[in-house]
Amino acid sequence: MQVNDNKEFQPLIVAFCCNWCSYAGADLSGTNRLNYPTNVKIIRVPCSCRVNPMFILRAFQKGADGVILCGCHPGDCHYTSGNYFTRRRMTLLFSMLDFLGIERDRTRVEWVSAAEGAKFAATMNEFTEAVKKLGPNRRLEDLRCRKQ
Amino acid sequence: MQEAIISKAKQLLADGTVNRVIGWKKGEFAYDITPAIFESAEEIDAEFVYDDFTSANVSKYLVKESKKEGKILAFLKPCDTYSLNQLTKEHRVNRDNIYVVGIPSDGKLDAEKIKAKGITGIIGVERNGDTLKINTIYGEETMPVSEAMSNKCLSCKSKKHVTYDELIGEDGEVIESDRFDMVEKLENMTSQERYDFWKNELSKCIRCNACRNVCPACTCENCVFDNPDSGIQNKAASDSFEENMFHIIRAFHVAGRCTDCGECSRVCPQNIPLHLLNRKFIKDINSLYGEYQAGEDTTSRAPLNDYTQDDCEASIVHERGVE
Amino acid sequence: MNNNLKEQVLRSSGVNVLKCMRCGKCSGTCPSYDEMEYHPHQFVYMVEKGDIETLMNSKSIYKCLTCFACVDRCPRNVEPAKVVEAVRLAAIRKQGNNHLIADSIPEMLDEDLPQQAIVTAFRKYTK
Amino acid sequence: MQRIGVFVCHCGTNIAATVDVKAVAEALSHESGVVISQEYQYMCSEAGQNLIKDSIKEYGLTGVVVCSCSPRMHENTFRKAAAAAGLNPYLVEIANIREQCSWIHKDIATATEKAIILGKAAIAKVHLNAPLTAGESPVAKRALVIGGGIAGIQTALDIAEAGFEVDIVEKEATIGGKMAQIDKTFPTLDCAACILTPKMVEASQNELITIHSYSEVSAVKGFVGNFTVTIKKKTRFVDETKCTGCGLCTEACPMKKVPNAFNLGLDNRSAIYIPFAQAVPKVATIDPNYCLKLKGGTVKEKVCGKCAAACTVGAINYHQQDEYIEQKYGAIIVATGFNPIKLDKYDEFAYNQCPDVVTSLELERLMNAAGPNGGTLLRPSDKTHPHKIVFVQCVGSRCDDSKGKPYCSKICCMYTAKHAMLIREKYPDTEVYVFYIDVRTPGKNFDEFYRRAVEQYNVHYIKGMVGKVTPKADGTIDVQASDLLSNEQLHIDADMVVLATAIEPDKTARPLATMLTTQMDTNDFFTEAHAKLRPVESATAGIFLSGACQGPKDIPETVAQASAAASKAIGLLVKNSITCNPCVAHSNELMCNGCSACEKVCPYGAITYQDKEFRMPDRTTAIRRVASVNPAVCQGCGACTVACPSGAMDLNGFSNSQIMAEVDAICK
Repeated sequence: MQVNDNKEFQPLIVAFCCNWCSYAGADLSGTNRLNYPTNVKIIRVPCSCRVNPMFILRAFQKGADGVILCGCHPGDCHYTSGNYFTRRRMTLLFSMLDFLGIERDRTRVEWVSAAEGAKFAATMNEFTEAVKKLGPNRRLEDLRCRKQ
Repeated sequence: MQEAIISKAKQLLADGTVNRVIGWKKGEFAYDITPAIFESAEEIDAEFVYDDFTSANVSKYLVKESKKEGKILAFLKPCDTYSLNQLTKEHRVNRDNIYVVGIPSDGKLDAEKIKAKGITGIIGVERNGDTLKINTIYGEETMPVSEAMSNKCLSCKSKKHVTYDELIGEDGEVIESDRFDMVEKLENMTSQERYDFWKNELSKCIRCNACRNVCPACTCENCVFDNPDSGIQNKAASDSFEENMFHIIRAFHVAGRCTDCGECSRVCPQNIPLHLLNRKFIKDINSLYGEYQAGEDTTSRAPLNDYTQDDCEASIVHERGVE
Repeated sequence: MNNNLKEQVLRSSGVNVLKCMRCGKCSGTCPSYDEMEYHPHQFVYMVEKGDIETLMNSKSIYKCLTCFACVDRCPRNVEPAKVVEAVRLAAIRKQGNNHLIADSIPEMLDEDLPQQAIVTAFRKYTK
Repeated sequence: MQRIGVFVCHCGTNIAATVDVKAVAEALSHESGVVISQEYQYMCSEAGQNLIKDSIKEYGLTGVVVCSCSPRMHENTFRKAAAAAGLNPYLVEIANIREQCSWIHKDIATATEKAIILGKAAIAKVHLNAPLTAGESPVAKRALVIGGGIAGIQTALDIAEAGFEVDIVEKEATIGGKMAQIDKTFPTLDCAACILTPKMVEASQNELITIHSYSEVSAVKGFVGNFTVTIKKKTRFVDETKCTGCGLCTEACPMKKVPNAFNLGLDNRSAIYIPFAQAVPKVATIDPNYCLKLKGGTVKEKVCGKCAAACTVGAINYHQQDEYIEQKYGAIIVATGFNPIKLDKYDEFAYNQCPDVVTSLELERLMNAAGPNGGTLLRPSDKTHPHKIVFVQCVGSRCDDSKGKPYCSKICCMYTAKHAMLIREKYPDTEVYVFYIDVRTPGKNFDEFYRRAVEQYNVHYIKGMVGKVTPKADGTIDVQASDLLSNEQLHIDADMVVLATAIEPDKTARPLATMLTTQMDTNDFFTEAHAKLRPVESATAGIFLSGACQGPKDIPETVAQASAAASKAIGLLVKNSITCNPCVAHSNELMCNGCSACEKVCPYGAITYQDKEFRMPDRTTAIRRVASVNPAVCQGCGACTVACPSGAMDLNGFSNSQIMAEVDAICK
């Protein structure tokens, strides 16, 4: 979480992007100069199926306010089937977080192809706005790690 | 029942079918029956117990025991057979080294529930229809059996043995249970209410690891929470988040593998309803990917290691239930 | 050029005139083409230029049957008929008269006026 | 102790305009382990690379972080530079501060702040990077070309020319594709068959080329250099090795009312057929949907067998089954081509209503000497000579997504000019109108060609679009259109209307892309690895793109791309082995449970299990089942790492601890 001068809440968003589609899609939104907020920080992974639920929880633990996972569209996975596993894993994980009372808008999976620079930017704008509305992540944050 | 089991054990030891027996013996009190290994008829006669407090699922012990020399005899209640099957499927036990005798179970008692009625000094119980007669050092007490029944047995899902070499008594059926009622009740709460519920429950956790150690699905050679390289290693939680994280990760790691044996909640010294986390996953898996009972067989693909091209999207979590 | 008027027409029509690729299919398809001083493709272009008043003063706006052929066939989904309607509405608003009263319609009737135009106008201006 | 060098690139002003590069270098210099932090104008330039190389030597760096453009752009450049200076290339990490920072943000303060965080994450990761050595895997010296049109034929010929075996898989009964259906080619007006059929023959006679016609790809496994492909040879009920293509069977066949697909249904053929005279392979095929014997209702029909009786070599076999062959390939070239779109959505052009409204490809057949009218242009409805023909451009192209294809189909302007010219040349009494939005003629001699149609052949080019086509009772067609220059609406009494129909990728391309794990754009064209610099490679290593499957193309462009794809494939096939990606999974045997979860999610079958003896902590030994990964087969997706409950499975280059370190650095 960051608080800037005018005190508007600035969420910290961690985006895991698969190397083949979504990371390339993010690059394309850069190439096309499509803006999205600086709140979003991207971590490159080979495939969305590399993302362990532990990484997502760790991000929340260390102060992320939202975590989004982007991969190739189902059927288009560079590794054939990775995103299908991702889909099941994340559905269950997000459902569990929801069950524990964590705001459901803090987590999201979105399929972004290498051609969808505009979708990437739009998704990030939308997600950042949604998390901004929720305010800082209190329910899952490790207080020791919060930046003062 | 105890007699039938003991004579079966002695018979199988005597004819050389097995060289060891895993069963139960008394602990410090009449109601803390613990798993034990017997190698001779004498030991069995001296200590073997099977009674209304014999809840413990011995299948996890077979991970180590089945790798030893010779065959071991295991007495398994219906719910325990699911655990063994799941372990067989994951190559964690050597099924060929195990002789399974299926034994019926009409529900086990929870001593804590009896104590909660103010009855102490328990030295034995006797079931008489729906009435439970409790012998204590202070005399005899009675209470309805249903009120003393352990939670895991109250929501029993199956009286059927899914794997056995021999049965004592008749085999039962898979039964309708209300085991998802509480999960559903929580799902129907608001997000804030759920958060408050779990914060209250999970903050009681003392990280004794009993849930993990008893769980027949948690048989990792080296648990991620004990592994300094995993990035999430910790022995004792230093803050509330780590308690959440431990239980989320543990539930996730057994998702699709948990047979819902209920041992985690049974052993929790803080009475945290941990089984609800596992049941939430089971309920989600059943509703999203089709009915699946872990341990029912040894060949099916675990739901998390499987997919279909038209699985639902993760956004379904946003679309259903209470915000 | 009147930017307020242009803005009003763009908003009330909901049309993005910049999507037009100037193919002229709207005018190729228009059944009232020969009746009009300004044709559907010109409507779109003149709105883009902001030349709304000329259109408002032209009889062309009353010649559109709102048959929606241009809307249906426009390859770019520009929806010229909606632009015409918006200009018509702007003209009526300017007269301070954006309501039709059912009773006053018989006087306005004219034998040459197509039925569809009456119905369309009534639907629109009685709101 | 780590000694890390940080290099911040200005990328001219691409980064430096929105990110304070000096501040980034300064901030990162204070990170733990960083011994040098510098910025420079262009890190990817030779001078920039030398700066990195010199620093590696001077400071004895153990890790390098380059804050620059996307790793998809220059990761390899910097890895090579590091390797040249003696540093393991996998000790280099890139912080993407251009595409994912300077180009998307406007405010210098926040963009700089973000660039610093991205740099810190890369430093945190590089701390945990391990030197990796790439293994090698052999290359199967054989290529597969999917699609036997002009693109596939040219690619196959070029690869065979270089001395490698090539298989062509073609779904139709003959190779040749769309070009075989075309009458003449622009801008030279030479006959398509005259230039195509010699190439078809050359392909069939080349010893290195195997043609699998009437076949399709049914499964693809493996990876670059080592694909295993299952090809389904659909049953044609004729033994290809025996059939001589004499055609006696087609004459004997009593079922003559089968729409002739080669002539786009403009005439009929028999149920057993050879698509056209110069078909390759020239082998008959029975269409089971029409063959009386195979489909037959009545007893009399079921005993037909007339083709078998007529065949002098006994090639016909009514019991033939689909055959599956499996073959290993080093490279795969996709050449699946295009099709005109369906015109069901465009009722205004009356295509489904009136037989004299045709598509341009149908017109090719109508004008072709081997076509339904033997080369005389006649109206399909009454076989009379048309005197007034209207061409409509951009039918279904350049549309809003809801109305058609958003792209320009590229070839229509030129072939319409060609059609107009050919008609005016052959039938000077015919008036020809072309309604256009723009005439697009970039290409050598293209605009000159179009001008000739206007100036020399007097074709009426009208700027405007046809709005409505109405067939009339007298057999003529009313074409209502706008003339934008004279600002009037025209009504033309035409005899024929020709629609320049948009083209789209073949429908088989989408499932093929899934099998090949290659990417497609929203229009189902294959996506190239780089729009400018790698136009004939897909992003998936070992898969190349040839022809219109990548985007609309005319014949010369298709052939150029086909040869380019071939040269890329040859570049791969000449290697005896290729360097593997060392970022593969590996299992820690001490932690492995042997539970088989990883094996279940591995798409490549790279994981196997073995029983191994281990010394236990209590000094006993135990046999345990543990997983091992074949590094030559593993592609490094990481699915197994998450399926593994104990965390025994980890991924080189993207290890659990590395990703956690990045998360921590970002969230700090």
